[in-house]
Amino acid sequence: MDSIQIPPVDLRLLTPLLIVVSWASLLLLIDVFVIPEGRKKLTGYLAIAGLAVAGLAGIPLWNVSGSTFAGMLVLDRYSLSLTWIFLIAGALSIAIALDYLPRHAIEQGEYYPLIMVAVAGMILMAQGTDLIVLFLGIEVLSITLYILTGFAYPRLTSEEAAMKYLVLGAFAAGFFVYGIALIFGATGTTSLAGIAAYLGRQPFAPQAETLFLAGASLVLIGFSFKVALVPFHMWTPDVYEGSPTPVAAFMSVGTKGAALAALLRFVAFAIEDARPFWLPVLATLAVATMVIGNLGALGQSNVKRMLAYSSIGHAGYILLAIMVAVEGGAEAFLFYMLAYTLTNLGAFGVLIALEQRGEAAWSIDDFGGLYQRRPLLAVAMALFMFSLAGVPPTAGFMAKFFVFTTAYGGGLGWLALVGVLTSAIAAYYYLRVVVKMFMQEPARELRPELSQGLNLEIVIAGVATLILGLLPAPFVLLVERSLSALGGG
Amino acid sequence: MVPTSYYILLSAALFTIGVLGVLIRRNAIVVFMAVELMLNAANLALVAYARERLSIDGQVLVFFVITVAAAEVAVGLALLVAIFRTKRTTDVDEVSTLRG
Amino acid sequence: MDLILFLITAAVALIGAIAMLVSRNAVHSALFLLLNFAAIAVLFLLLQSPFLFAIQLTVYAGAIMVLFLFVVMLLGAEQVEDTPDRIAWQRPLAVALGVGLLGVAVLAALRYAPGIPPGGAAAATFGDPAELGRLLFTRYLLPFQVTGIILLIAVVGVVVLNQYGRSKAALKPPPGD
Amino acid sequence: MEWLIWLIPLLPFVGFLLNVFVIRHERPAGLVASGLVAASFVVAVTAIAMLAGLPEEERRIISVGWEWINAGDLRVPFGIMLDPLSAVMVLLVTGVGALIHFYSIGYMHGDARVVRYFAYLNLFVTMMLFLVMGNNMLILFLGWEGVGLCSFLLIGHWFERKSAAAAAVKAFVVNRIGDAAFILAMLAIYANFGTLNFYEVTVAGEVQPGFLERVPEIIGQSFGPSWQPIALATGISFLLLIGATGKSAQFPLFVWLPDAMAGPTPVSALIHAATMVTGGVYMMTRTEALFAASPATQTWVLWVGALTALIAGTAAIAQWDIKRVLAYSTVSQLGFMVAACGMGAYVAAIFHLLTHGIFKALLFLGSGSVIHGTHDTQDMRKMGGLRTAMPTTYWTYLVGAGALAGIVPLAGFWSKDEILAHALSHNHWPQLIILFLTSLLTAFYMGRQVALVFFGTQRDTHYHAHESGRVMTVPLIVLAVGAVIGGAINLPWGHWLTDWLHPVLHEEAGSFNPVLALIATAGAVGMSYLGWWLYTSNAAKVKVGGKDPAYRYTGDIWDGLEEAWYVDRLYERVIVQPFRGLGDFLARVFDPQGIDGLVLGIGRFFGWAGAQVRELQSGYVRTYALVFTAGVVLVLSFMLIFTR
Repeated sequence: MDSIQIPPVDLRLLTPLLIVVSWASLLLLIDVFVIPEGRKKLTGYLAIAGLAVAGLAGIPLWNVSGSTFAGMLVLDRYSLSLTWIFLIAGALSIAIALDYLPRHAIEQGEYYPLIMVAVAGMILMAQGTDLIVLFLGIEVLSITLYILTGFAYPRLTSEEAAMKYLVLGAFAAGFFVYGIALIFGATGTTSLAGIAAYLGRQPFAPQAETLFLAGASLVLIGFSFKVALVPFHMWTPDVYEGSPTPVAAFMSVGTKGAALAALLRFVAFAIEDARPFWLPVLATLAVATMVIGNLGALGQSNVKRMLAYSSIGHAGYILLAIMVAVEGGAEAFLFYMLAYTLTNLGAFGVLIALEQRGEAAWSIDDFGGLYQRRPLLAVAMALFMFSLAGVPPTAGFMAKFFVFTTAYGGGLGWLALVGVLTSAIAAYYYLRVVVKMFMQEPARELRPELSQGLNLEIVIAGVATLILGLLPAPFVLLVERSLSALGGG
Repeated sequence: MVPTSYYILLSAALFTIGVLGVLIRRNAIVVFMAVELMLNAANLALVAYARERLSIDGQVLVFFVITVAAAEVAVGLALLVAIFRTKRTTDVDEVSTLRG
Repeated sequence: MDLILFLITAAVALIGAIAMLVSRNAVHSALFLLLNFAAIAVLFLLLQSPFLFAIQLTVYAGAIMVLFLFVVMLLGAEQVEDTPDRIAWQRPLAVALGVGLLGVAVLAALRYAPGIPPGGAAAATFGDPAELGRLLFTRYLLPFQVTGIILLIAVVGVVVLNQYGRSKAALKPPPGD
Repeated sequence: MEWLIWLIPLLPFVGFLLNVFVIRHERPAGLVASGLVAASFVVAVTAIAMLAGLPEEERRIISVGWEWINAGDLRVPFGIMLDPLSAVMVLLVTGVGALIHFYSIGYMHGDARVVRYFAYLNLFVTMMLFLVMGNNMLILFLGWEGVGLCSFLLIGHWFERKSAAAAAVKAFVVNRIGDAAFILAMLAIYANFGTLNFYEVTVAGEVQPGFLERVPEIIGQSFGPSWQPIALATGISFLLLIGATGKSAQFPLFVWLPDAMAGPTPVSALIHAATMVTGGVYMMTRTEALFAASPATQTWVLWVGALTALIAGTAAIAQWDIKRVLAYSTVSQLGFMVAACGMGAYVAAIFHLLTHGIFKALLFLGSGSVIHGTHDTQDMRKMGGLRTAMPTTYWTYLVGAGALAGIVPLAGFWSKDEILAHALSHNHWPQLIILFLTSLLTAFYMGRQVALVFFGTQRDTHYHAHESGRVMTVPLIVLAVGAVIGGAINLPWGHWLTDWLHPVLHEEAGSFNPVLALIATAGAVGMSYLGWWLYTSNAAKVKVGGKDPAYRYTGDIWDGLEEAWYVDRLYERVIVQPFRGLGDFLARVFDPQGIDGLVLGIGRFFGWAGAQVRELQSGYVRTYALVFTAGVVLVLSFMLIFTR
């Protein structure tokens, strides 16, 4: 019998991924055997350090592009930019958890390596160019998040959220796999390039493509679940509310970002030729998402839930960019992701500052009179709210403006119209938080606790929100260049 | 030989039964079983297509799906045990405090 | 011959699935699902996938189903559905949607005209476990390793979710919960 | 020279930063805030003097700070400019702004959050200056949203009063409707012109075009579905009109402005009379080329302005709150300006904007002085006879009222007359009649207000009225002087303003029509007198909620004066009843249940829809799966139809 020749792998292309994964595995062991109980913060710092190293290791790769693992993984500037965004999201999510976990008596060192593994899953989704890799990336991310969601055991809401997430996640995974099966049946391949080649062989004739389109539909649905597009969004508010706040923060930017990144690659590189088919589907989903997400947030008095619905709405806006990915939408997507990640993590950071031991302070009334008690915290929160609402000169405005201009320029004028109108509605509920903070007396005695990590996180997010609004040009240039190599698959 | 479409029809039927299981059954354990059925149906389709195309890749994919299914079940059942310890139930309708 | 075998196995698979769906007792459901898995394993064999046949029997029918049964027994959760259904209105809708889904699937399958009906004589290597193993370590090396990560976090997750070691204080639900 | 114009918006911004981060006490806060705005005014005067020294066709200084957006084709420099149009706006904003800042020192004395107040006020001035000085739509929009934000914060400044926070939110949300249209207009401009710059600008050695200079290229182009194309210029300008409707409080989006009076009075003077609300008029004037390219939009602009003027004018008649009268009056005068834009009389619109900015600020500050002197009384039924107690306030208020009513030779006469004359000379007959009627109404309600506040006897004697301090009266006097001589900047014989704005607007000076001026003056004087006379001779019937017995007593005396009663009844029947009926109808019925009701109803609809969304979120995971499956079936069905 022949021995199996393991093909050479260009490990350079996956340096950040490798660092994150190996560091996380190592950290699991270190946490158990080295770091004493009660000093688990150390694990957190080590995790942040690992993510930082991975980020730095990515810098020399800026001018590198290529694929490895039999073309299942690419490195291009698109994936590298996303990698950095994910690393930032992971690091900030750890920073806000450092004091949250002990304060709520749910500190376990595994939290930090698990976040790292989730980041690895996200990077995998940004780099993967094969449906099976994307599927496994989703699963790495999902299974990690099921665990993290239920991390606040024995708090029942946390377990409930994890349960709902898991049931629906597995349900969606079933559809996703079936979609892969159908696509495999139609094309004989699962690689994005192979699918594109299959579609590119002949002019797109839907009549002959029932099988393929059924598969593509199911794969789109699988992504839609992760992105939380209406009507596949139902899990989002419950899961966000139930899970520990740092996890909700991480999910709101991480899962969404990774799933959108993979969706963009799938749409733009595999099924671009089937555009007449998927455009109406995604357009309908986008409209439903923008409308329902913002409507759901409208009447919420629970700020955490409000942010959950708002994240649904934002996914709708980002979807506009994805639909015109090849016409400049991809860079709008990257910029939006960066702006949204920083802003949303900042908002969640403020939410965490208000939470006390065993007590949820998510009611909008708890924000009453925050300006009197903690002026800078209130100003930061106002900044995040305005950024989410899209008021200049914040990052959120710039991001929305990019997305809407590219969508308009790409011929999706009426979708941009819906986007602009729904974001006008959205201003109302973001504003309510500001009104509470600035125009009301404190409702009850709450002492916001600002630990170092949290403080740093809020400051970083706040400053970045302003810088991205006032000086977006350098970042835009960065993501713009990232596109030149986007076709790497 | 049996035409591939027979297998696909069977697989679609099994998949639908799995979906119905999730929609109708309340016992979380049975819900997980239904999800397993869905994944199995997908596997059947994959293998059938692999046979038709004489491409072994489909079988490799099944291998991965089985692994993922096992991992999901493990985590899911662990979660179920955790919930059972505080709530004394495996009825998914009972865990519905988060809403609105 | 093949067709008859297929029809019998398919019938068994369907009966197993439907019985799983309708039986009130979770243990019965698990056993019916086992039947279904076994039938599918036979179908794998029919489709010249001996390796998957083995995997299906050992991993699914063997390991996973035993896990299911174990948990059912552990929790004593055979019959939890004796209480009236609070969202009973959903059942007819669910059935309608199921019929719709099946309808779409059947239509799609019928419309799909297979290019080549499966030939009798496959390539010598098709379905050979050795070939499958080779693929796993060459073309599918990356996914193969990722599954390793998935299994690792599943293990970690099970431990984390059921930590008895967690301080006793935490086990008392905190106020406001 | 270029760096100099950056000082104009940045000086108030420094004040904002100081007040937020450094200053903790009232006195330095007020002085720093006012001083920096005054300094900004001085810089502005210097810069404009230098601008005037340039040859006419070169009078546009553009300074680019940095490249704000640089994404492929989308290039937006962070650039500001000073040209004749910006210059007059800058003068108004910093000049009136500085006076109001000084006034605030006295008015807000002892307020619990006065440092915050001055911080917001400084930020407002900064944003307003960016609005009028931006060299592209995006900077304009930055200022546009910024002033809206400050307005929101300042309306809600006294949030202990229940209505304030609600009014603040209402103002912001109603404005967002207009802003949405503005964003869409920007998208359309960018998509069709490839730039958002107003005028050509060189950034880093690269020439970026300006869209205002390229309007002729798109004339005749259209967009939209092939079965019903819309002319491009019409589409864009109409969106801009909606944007202006929100910010400049035009029909049907004016509902927020009367409520905005919940803010401190200097805020009403600065933001809700003199500057922010004129942003829409400024914006339409700036993008005049687009409007001029679309006769259809122009007609809309004209009608929106005229109708707003009339509706708000009638509503002002029936108000008892001293500030609400002025608020409706502001809406009405903004209608005048918008109508002028609709007629193509942009210079007249800007002229009226400037004079109105001065005398309406004066009136608001005067009303603030009254409120201050009567210990937070705003109900005019509780006032009366204040002319002796507050002489300075009285005289300056009289000047302001006269200017607003259009009495010769005060500022308002000249600017209003220019609009009416333009309507006459361009045969806009229906609008001319509407606007003329409105100006009669204006004179009437100002006469009424002066009578109610300053004449007769003090009806509520629970307070002791006193004159305000010098820090408040000096700004009044300065503004009163402005209201007297302000018309001089564009007299029919000199038309300085027309000449000054010529490089931007290319308009010829309008003709002066002596007959019209005579009629208008006669009408204004007559109606002012009528209003004054009606409410002085009839003051007895004005009661504080009808409860004070002292009034019943004096009222009986007045009832006894049969002679007056007779005439009074005639007037009552013939004039006052219809006026009041219409006013009541518009203010009480039409406003809350009609337009206001419409806006609120839309809000309630969204609230209801939101509740439905949450209803579906039942908490049952199986329901979630059901919705999911429904989505799957829908998508797959679409696929099947598609592949047929």
